Amino acid sequence: MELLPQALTDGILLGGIYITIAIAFSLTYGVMHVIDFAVGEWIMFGAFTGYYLNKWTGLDPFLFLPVIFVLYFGVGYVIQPVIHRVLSGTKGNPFLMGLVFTFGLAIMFRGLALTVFGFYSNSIPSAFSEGSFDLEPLGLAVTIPTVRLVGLAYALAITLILHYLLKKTNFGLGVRALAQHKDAAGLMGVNSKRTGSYVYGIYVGISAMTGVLLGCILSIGAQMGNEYTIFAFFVVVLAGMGYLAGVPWAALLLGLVQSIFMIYFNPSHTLLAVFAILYIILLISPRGLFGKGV
Amino acid sequence: MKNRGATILAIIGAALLILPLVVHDTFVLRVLTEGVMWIGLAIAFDVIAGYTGYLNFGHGAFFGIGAYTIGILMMQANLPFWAALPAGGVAAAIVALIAGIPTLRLKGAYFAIATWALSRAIQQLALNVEFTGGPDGMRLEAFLNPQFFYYLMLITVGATFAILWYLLERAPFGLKLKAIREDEEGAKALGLNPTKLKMQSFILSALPTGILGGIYAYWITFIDPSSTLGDMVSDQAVVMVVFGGMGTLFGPALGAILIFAFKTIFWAYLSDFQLLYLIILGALIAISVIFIPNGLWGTMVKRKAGATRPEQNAEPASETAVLSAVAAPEEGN
Amino acid sequence: MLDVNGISVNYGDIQALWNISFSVAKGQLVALIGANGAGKTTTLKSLCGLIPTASGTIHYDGKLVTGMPVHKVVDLGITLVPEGRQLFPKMTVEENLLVGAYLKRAHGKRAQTLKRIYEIFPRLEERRTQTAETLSGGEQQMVAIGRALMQDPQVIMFDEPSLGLAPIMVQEVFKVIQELHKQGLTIFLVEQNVHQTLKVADYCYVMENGRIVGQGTGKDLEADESIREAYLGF
Amino acid sequence: EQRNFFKIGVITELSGDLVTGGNITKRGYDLWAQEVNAKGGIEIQGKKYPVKLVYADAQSNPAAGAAAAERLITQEKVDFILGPYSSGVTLAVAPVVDKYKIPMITGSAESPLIWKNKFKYTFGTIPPINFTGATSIKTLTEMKPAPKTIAIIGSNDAFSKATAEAYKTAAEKAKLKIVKFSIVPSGQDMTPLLSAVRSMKPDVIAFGGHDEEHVKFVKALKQIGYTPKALLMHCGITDKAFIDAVGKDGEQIFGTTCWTGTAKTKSKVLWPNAAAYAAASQKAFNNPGDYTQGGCSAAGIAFQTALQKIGAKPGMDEATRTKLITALEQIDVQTFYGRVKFATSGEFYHANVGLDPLTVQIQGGHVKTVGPKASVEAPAIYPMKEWKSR
Amino acid sequence: MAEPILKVNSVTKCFGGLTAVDDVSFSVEKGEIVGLIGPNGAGKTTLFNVISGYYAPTKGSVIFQGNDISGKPPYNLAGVGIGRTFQVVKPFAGLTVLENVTIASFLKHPKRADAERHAWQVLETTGLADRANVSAAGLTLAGRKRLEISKALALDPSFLLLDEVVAGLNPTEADRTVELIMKLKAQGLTILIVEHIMRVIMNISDRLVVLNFGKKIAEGTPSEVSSDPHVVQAYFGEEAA
Ligand SMILES: Nc1ncnc2c1ncn2[C@@H]1O[C@H](COP(=O)(O)OP(=O)(O)OP(=O)(O)O)[C@@H](O)[C@H]1O
Ligand SMILES: Nc1ncnc2c1ncn2[C@@H]1O[C@H](COP(=O)(O)OP(=O)(O)OP(=O)(O)O)[C@@H](O)[C@H]1O
Ligand SMILES: [Mg+2]
Ligand SMILES: [Mg+2]
Repeated sequence: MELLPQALTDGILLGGIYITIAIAFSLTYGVMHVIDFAVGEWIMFGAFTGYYLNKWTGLDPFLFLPVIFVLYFGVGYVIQPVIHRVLSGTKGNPFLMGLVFTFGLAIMFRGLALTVFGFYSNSIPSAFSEGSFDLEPLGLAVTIPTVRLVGLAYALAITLILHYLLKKTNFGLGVRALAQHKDAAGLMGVNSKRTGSYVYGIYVGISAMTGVLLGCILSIGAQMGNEYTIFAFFVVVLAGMGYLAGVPWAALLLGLVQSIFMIYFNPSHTLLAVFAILYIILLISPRGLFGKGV
Repeated sequence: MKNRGATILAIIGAALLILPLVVHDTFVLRVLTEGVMWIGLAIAFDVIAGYTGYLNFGHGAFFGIGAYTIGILMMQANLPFWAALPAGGVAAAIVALIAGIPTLRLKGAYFAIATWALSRAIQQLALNVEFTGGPDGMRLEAFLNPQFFYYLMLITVGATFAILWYLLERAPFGLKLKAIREDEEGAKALGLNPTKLKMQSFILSALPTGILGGIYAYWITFIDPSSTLGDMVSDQAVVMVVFGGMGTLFGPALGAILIFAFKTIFWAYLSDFQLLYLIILGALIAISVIFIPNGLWGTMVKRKAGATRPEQNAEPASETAVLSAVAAPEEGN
Repeated sequence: MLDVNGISVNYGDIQALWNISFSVAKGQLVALIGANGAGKTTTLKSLCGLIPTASGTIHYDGKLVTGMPVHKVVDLGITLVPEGRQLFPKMTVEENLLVGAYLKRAHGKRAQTLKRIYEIFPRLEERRTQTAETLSGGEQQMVAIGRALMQDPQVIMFDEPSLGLAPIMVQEVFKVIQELHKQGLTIFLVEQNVHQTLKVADYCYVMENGRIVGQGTGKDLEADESIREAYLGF
Repeated sequence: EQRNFFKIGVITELSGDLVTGGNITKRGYDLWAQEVNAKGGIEIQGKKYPVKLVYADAQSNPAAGAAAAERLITQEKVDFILGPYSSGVTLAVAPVVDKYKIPMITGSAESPLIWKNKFKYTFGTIPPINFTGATSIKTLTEMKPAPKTIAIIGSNDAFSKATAEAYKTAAEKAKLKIVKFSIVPSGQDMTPLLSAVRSMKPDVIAFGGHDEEHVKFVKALKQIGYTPKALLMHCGITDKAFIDAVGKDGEQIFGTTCWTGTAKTKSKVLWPNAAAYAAASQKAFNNPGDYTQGGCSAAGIAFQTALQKIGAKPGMDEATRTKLITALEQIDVQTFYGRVKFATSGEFYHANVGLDPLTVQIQGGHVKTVGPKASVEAPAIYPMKEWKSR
Repeated sequence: MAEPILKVNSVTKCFGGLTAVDDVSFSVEKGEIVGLIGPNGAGKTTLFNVISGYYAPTKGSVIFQGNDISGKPPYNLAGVGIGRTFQVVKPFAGLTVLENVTIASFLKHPKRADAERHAWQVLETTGLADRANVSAAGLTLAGRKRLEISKALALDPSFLLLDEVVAGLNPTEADRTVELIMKLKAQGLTILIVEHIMRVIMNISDRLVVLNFGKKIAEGTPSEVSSDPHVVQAYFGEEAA
């Protein structure tokens, strides 16, 4: 039992990581209704960008987050029209088209990464990776790795910013309108092209920054994307597709399930539990934890 | 249109049947065997995805379940292959039945991800229980007769294709499924029971997939969770189906053939460019989606020229073709 | 104010409009009537840039708007109350209305415009927090109109605003339209309720198979025999 | 088919999940071929026959592996095969090579299962993990003060699980108290588990996993701030890439291997000793090579030796290939990699049992052998230095 | 007279707090056309959804041909002879008009060929035959409304629920639809129709039921109802009728 505080802490911190993976993804889904299979690859590209920037300059990767955001915002901004074209096609099944399109992108990106970055796993060093907070003094057997705490803070910050953007700004209003009815949004004066590109840019930018974070906390590699894509999907669906406010809770839930299981049950059943629970929750509440998904 | 497709198919079928008599290259046979397997997997996938509109990311699970059922029955219960094979299909069907009832209530992405989660859970299960051999996987006694597996695969897939073609293109069933796909609520008013129809199509999709998994296991002689219960089958099926043309049978078959051929040729004769291969495949998929959203088949034969009215004949096909390509201006929301 | 010069529109390779020309003068209430499938909605959509024109020009206030994306067009002060409402289904009634004030021009006065709209449609105030998709057909129509008014446009185009409204509401809507007209708004009205339309319209165009086949003041047209049997149904 | 060169099939994972391992094996095979050809080829009865490698990607997928074998054998008509990285693919390939009676040596696959199946035509130069595991545990128990408790964690894939189990068996023999033995799903964040481990304060933590998991494991352990007296992993850590990835945090980590670039080996075939090989590898790949790569080069040497022994020329017929098998079963050769001798019976059937496993430790960014006594290069550093004070 | 084909017994339907239909009772005799009118949001469509099985009534029951059908799923009700249209039309957009109607025909004609033949006949009556091979998406509003009727008819129902099938049609079109409806009546169909267009509803209905805020506020012949002050005040408004 004296492990419980640590178990919870670990779970929450892990949840923080899942938030960073899923939050922006949820936004794009909400607006563009695309299940982006390349989310993991954006993370991977971001991670390697951070890795090399750090290698070349020797500066702490966290200093580069803004640069990376801007860089990948640009990339997303440029790519979005293509995806938009796929999704707004009147032929076939746009939802599937988008899905398969990004699936193609993902394969391509993975191939590129293997070619350019090679097949070795690696790690991004950062000042934050060093220390950790020990709550021993407070009588709690809890250690909080600085870098993960930073990760959690980052996650919450992003969440709040996006939430504010969406709920409190005119831009956000336009985004939500666009999400629900493109033509009507246009009639209200929303520039669907540009707004869409902004959203996708923001998403790619955030995902790329997340990559750096993951590189500091865990590891990086050309094939790292896949696993994160899956978790991004799971968190977003659990939260309710496109329901931003649900993401943190869903992420924390997954994180906690994972840590509790690793500590108190047979660790090798952890993923079994995670997937089973996700599945069951969906059966019980078909539109995600809060039934608020689109 | 269909008839032409049918004749083409008949010719191809005949050719495939006599092929082993002329071709003795066992590698060629192996490749064809796998190609045929993929046709089967793709069309089975399209039953639920293309016709019914439910994207099943757990399709691979049916395959793996079939494979493991055969493996376990043969190696642990010492059943002969012929006795074990049907069980593979049945097992998959049963899982489809049990999982389908709750899962098919989910819509769109929720269904896709839920089925994915389920298949992942099954994979984890296989990794964690004894009788599957866990991560070490499972060996089946080797029976490496290329002709045997070629014909077995060919007959299974041929039969599957024929049955599905009748049910989906000739019998009312297919049209009913499409109604569900287009508007479940609206379909109810016309006396269709969505739950029942969806279950039927789900099972119809699982059964052959399980059998193919079983054949695969005996053919490859080794199965493990990552290769049979992983995402490979589902991923490939989606790509093949969309590339070939959803909601048809010829489309996915065509998609399966082309994609598999591309992969194999690249793999076999350009293997020094493996990574390039990933890049090209990825680009190919992405581009195809942009330029042939209806898939190859869908683009080749826009829409069946249209039934003609008993007495007066219907209007020119050209217009119908175009109109068919136009989406509904949204109503209300 | 609005000058349409020989525009044609195609869907795929079917032509829906065959070089249509007409004009709407400032402050006028101009109506467009015609059989189903005549091309009225198509006309409106092309006017506000929702669908591209194959040929011809559209001028608004002397500015060429042909080929402009819809969001630019509405920014000039034209707006459309679309056929079939096209609300934002998951948003509440109030949110739907607020989106109407997305444009800078409208953003400032959103508070009082909202108040005014609730005065016109008290029903909407009752339903403020209900999501649009669960509204009744008529309620949805009210939201659609309200949303357009939130933009405070100079030209407002209606596509069958009375569709599915109870008689009392129909009168209400026509009152509103006339009211807006009095306040100096330019109005372009597509209606199937031809009787009322002809009564209120200053000028009226008649459309048939994608062509303008007749025009005149409400009175003239009501008098016109062919029109009567074609559109008034007796 | 008449050829004046040996045509050798290489089946390995050049794409898919195991792309890393696959490419490492490829390097090993490549380097061997390079060296052989540099010397003009394999000398058979006074005539030199160069070697030509034909690759087939197993895509980390058994089915692709089997297809690869079938293609290389029936279409490329290869003389023999250098085998896959992973046990899974090997298990699918083995029946095929048996069917066609084409000899195969895998330079990497080391799961016990392969050898239990007793495939007549399949050999392996890397001793099975359950054969090597014991040594490093033994080395650790000889440390002062001797460790009493151990926590063993393994990733849930064939190789890693086997590793963990090997350590378990060894630990039980060595009377270490096993405070925790856990298998975890591959690729996951192990922090929570390690938190639990920390609370048990084990002297030794042993982990079986793959490269990327090694990195995560070390970082997680550091993040929760627990430094065991000894951290034992497996061969993966001997790869320079791992050392680069974790930097100073890699210091003093123990590993189990059969070979290092500084191993004291003597050989008359190709490279005179380990150092020479490491140098060659460094030159070719800018990486001294780890024991998987070495094992693969050794696989080539094994073939080479057997071929010379029976004087087989390219385009061997079935009879010759059968002879080759016998020859392989009989060879006992000293290579840069150490002694290569395949067991001909028992649970290690056709696996190389000629090697003595080594316990290594990362010291100053280099892999140093710290056990067993005979081959020690440097004294083991024990207990390992606190993460914080590095 | 004979026992009514449809009896609505004090049906109530609530959505959370809101009572959309409030204790409504009325009955429909075989072969007659009953108009259901009322202000927007009065609960007409909701009541339709209850009768056709899309909603289970919160209170009360629906009796069709003597058996209680409340809460029965729609697809069973189609089987017993209830056909309906949707105010917000629901075409199978990806399919052709013919296919749309054929699907409905399967109910009575399990063989595909028969079903198609039957579908053709229906399209002839509803006047969509020349659009048969057009994708339903390409129809105008009017076309889609007509398709709604065609699908309902293809079920060979004995009882038809029409929700604003005339709305959006210009008077001439409207009159054609009215003719169609009268023709159906002549064939012995019983019809419950929601419509806001007085010209139509007043002409075709034998009786009218008026809802307001979910409550039934009047019932009777068109002339009776249109002279009822409550109805005028709540629905017609001054200058109408
Ligand atoms: N998305 C579309 N694809 C193909 N054809 C279309 C499309 N929308 C409209 N049409 C065709 O264009 C013509 C004009 O349609 P439109 O909707 O403008 O008519 P309308 O006058 O608005 O009819 P209604 O009074 O029923 O609304 C019709 O023949 C219709 O079939
Ligand atoms: N699913 C729902 N959830 C909440 N409220 C609903 C729902 N469906 C309908 N309502 C409310 O119930 C009332 C009745 O709706 P209904 O659609 O039956 O009205 P109606 O009589 O058909 O109006 P109209 O003539 O405009 O179609 C409306 O106020 C509507 O807002
Ligand atoms: Mg219109
Ligand atoms: Mg209604």
